[in-house]
Amino acid sequence: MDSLLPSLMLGAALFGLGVVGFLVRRNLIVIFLSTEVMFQGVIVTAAAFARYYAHVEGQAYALLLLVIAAVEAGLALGLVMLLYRRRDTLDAEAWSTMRG
Amino acid sequence: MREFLTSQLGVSVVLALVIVGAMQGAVAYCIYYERKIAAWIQDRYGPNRVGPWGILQPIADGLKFIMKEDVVPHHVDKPLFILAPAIIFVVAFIGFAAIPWGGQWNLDGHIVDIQVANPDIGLLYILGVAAMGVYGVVLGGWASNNKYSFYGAIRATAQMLSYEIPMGVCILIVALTMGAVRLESITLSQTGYWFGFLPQWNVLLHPLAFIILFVTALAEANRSPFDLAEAEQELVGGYHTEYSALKFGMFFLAEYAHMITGSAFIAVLFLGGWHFPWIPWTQPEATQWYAVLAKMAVLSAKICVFLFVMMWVRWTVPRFRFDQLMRLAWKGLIPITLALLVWTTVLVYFGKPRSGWALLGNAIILFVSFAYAASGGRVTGRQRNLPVVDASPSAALGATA
Amino acid sequence: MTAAAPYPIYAAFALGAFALYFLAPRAQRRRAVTTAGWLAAIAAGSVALFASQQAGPHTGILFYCFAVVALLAAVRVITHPRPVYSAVYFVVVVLAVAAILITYEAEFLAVALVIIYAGAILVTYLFVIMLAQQPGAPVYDRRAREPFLAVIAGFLLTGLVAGQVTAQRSGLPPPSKPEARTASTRLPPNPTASGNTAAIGVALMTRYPVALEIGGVLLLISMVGAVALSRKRIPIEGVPPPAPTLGQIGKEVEPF
Amino acid sequence: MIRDSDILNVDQPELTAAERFYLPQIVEGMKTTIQHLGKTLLLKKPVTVQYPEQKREMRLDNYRGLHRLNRDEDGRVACVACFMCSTACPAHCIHIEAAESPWPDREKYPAKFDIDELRCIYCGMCEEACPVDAIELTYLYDLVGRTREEMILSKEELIAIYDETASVKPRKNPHVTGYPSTGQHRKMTDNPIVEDAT
Repeated sequence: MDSLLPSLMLGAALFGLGVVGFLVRRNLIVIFLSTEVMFQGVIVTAAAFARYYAHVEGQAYALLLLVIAAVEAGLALGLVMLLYRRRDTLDAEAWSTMRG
Repeated sequence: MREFLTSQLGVSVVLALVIVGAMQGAVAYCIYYERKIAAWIQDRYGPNRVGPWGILQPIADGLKFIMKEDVVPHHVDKPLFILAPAIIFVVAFIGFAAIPWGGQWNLDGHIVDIQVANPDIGLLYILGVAAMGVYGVVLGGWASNNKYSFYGAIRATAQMLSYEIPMGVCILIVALTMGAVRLESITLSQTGYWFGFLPQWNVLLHPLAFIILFVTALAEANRSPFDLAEAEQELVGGYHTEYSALKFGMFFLAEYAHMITGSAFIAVLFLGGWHFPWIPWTQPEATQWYAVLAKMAVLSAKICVFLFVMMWVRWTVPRFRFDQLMRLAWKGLIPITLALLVWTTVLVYFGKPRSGWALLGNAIILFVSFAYAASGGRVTGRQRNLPVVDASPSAALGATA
Repeated sequence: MTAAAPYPIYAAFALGAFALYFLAPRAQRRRAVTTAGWLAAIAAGSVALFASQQAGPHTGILFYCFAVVALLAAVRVITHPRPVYSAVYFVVVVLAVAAILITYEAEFLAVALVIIYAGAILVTYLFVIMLAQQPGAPVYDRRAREPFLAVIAGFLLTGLVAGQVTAQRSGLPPPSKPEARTASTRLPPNPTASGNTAAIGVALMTRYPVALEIGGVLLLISMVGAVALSRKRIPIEGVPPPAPTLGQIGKEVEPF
Repeated sequence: MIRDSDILNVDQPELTAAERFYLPQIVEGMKTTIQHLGKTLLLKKPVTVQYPEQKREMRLDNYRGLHRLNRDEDGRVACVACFMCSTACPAHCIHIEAAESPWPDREKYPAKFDIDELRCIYCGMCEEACPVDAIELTYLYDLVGRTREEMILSKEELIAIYDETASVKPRKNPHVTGYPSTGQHRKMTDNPIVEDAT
């Protein structure tokens, strides 16, 4: 009957891994990869709820999430290429001049 | 045991084993087929030394691949270097799982599909598998740690991303026309007749989409004239430069496996799959074992025809330049397919996706694109975009004076 | 299970955080540290498995297999010192998540995930990684930034939220009956219907057309933005290009 | 120095409508290739020479193949061991050891005369350098060997080649232009190289 908990745990764990990766890594590309890991966690959660409530709306949400992921990837990679061309490095620390 | 064998699962397992085995042989013979066709087109004999008419040549080739020294250069990224041919090989073969080979079979009263799996989303499954295909090329090229391989990988990435779009749109057109994404359903709905004799194959409704899907299938399989990723003259073989022996063989075989998958896919989408008109055995009602065999033979024959055309194209058309390749995809195929998609959507709205209107739309779009191209749309505009520099010596000397 | 505080889940997430702290890339990799990290990760997984077993009948062995694959691959995504491997492991995450979606009867979503993520997004990532590649492993890939604080901030907080949500399961509406589920998510099988795909399509087009349109507009905006960001200076027709620097011949270049 | 007059500016020809659209030209090309395919399959006239069974007709007026060491009228080796050929040889593949001639009409004769056919580039310089026309390049091309040593031909082997090909005077035929020329062809027949002949 209750099969939601493992899926929620998986989703939370994937999301948490993504958060940690986002904070820990210094490579711009890997930072954005970490956000994609967070997206995976959310997608798993949405699909799990869709199944739990026997409703396709959760899956529809997940599809829209995919659209957002694609938008984010397109823009983020464009930005990363731009930043890479400016400083010739992918280090996020190279862009910390605004820090007090 | 007998119950298992007559169930859908049993048939699927047996079919999967048979197909994987048969495809390896078929792929090996594709190489023989290609060499023969190349030879005939160039007024030669082709392989004729191993066995009668060279029929055992693939076995000799395979033995050679196995016996050669398998070199892993020291500068490569070893895990990915070994992973890449495996990926490309596996991806090339799992596409066969969703192809409907022979309709339904009445097996001791059980009706089973002659298909390894019949998912709701067969069409998308094949699209997804094709999307995975690029990884083998990209990782192979990158892991080789060689600049030419690397260029090959970069080119392959850009090319595959670009040609996936018109391919996806062509598939969407079929899905819209048929109102289905299950491959077996698509085949079944092509088994009717127009005017009592003309088979309701999609190619008669959307010939333009058919041609474009064929072109993108060539590009996805990295076939000439789209084999930019392995352009020998520029890139010393491209992404598989550093590979040898069986690893190279896997790349080689995967290309042909891709061709077979693509051909089967196009045959199912546009040529009615296992359906052949006017022959009772290849109609959906026929479920005897010999009907199944006949259907498989029909599909295989269609695949062979496609393979022949692919090889014929390879030995005719020279390779594109990279900017021409990109121009063709983004400024040629994508607008045309999008226009077709819009037209199909309108027809679906009016409830007539499978009428002569579809053909009319194809004709109009073909004519418009031809008129656009003829009216001076740039084909090789790259040189003209560059600033004109008078590079003659007197001009140069005059500038210094 | 009562609404008591879900200590096993807290424990699992804390262990996971511990594991991640050890596994984060650091200046000198010690085998012992890595081993301790993996051991802690395995312990975290076991505790989590145990906790979810307590919650009720499991969803099936396939779910657990693919969940383990997804988690391990995700750990490697964020800890591997080389971006290409991160991307490849992320492909594994995507495939595992797609497999899990199939066990949820969301075939269309699964295939869409593979096509969009593995087929398009990740290839673009690989493309950029290759273009912006630096020789060797640069220092910013080999050293984590504040792993301890990051682990606490990210993982433990998520664990707390997850734990609270699961502890208050009584607050969630009950799941619907399996037969209702089948009726609403799947259309009756007939030759032209496409099951789950059609259901999603109907939901998107009838209930969320605005969201769908906004998604399309966003994609267009992102495309324009990406083109604008990555463009190069190209001479425009009609506008004369900058004069060629022929004067340099004779100064820097020998005249013939 | 490049003058302006040396420069030829080439304009790209404008593409025709059919060329811009690719498809008609591709169809045109495919028509050509399928005609070749049909011709090859139906008329059975491939251009390939099935080599070991069939052999090509060789031109004798310019082909340079294996060397031979000529005999003079008396059947003696014509070489006088003057070392001209080995000096002229750009590949250094001729090794001669001279000895006192047993015959009164010359001072020296070659005790050993080895040509390394693997090093040889078949340029014909030895032939041009030879003052007595003792060394010549024949029309033979099918030399094979299992070891490198087998490919070093000794004096005896070279003379054997002469015995085999004595009827033909290579490249001393009238000069012909164009190919294939008339009358100067010789049907290649089996010419096994007998290794142990002296």
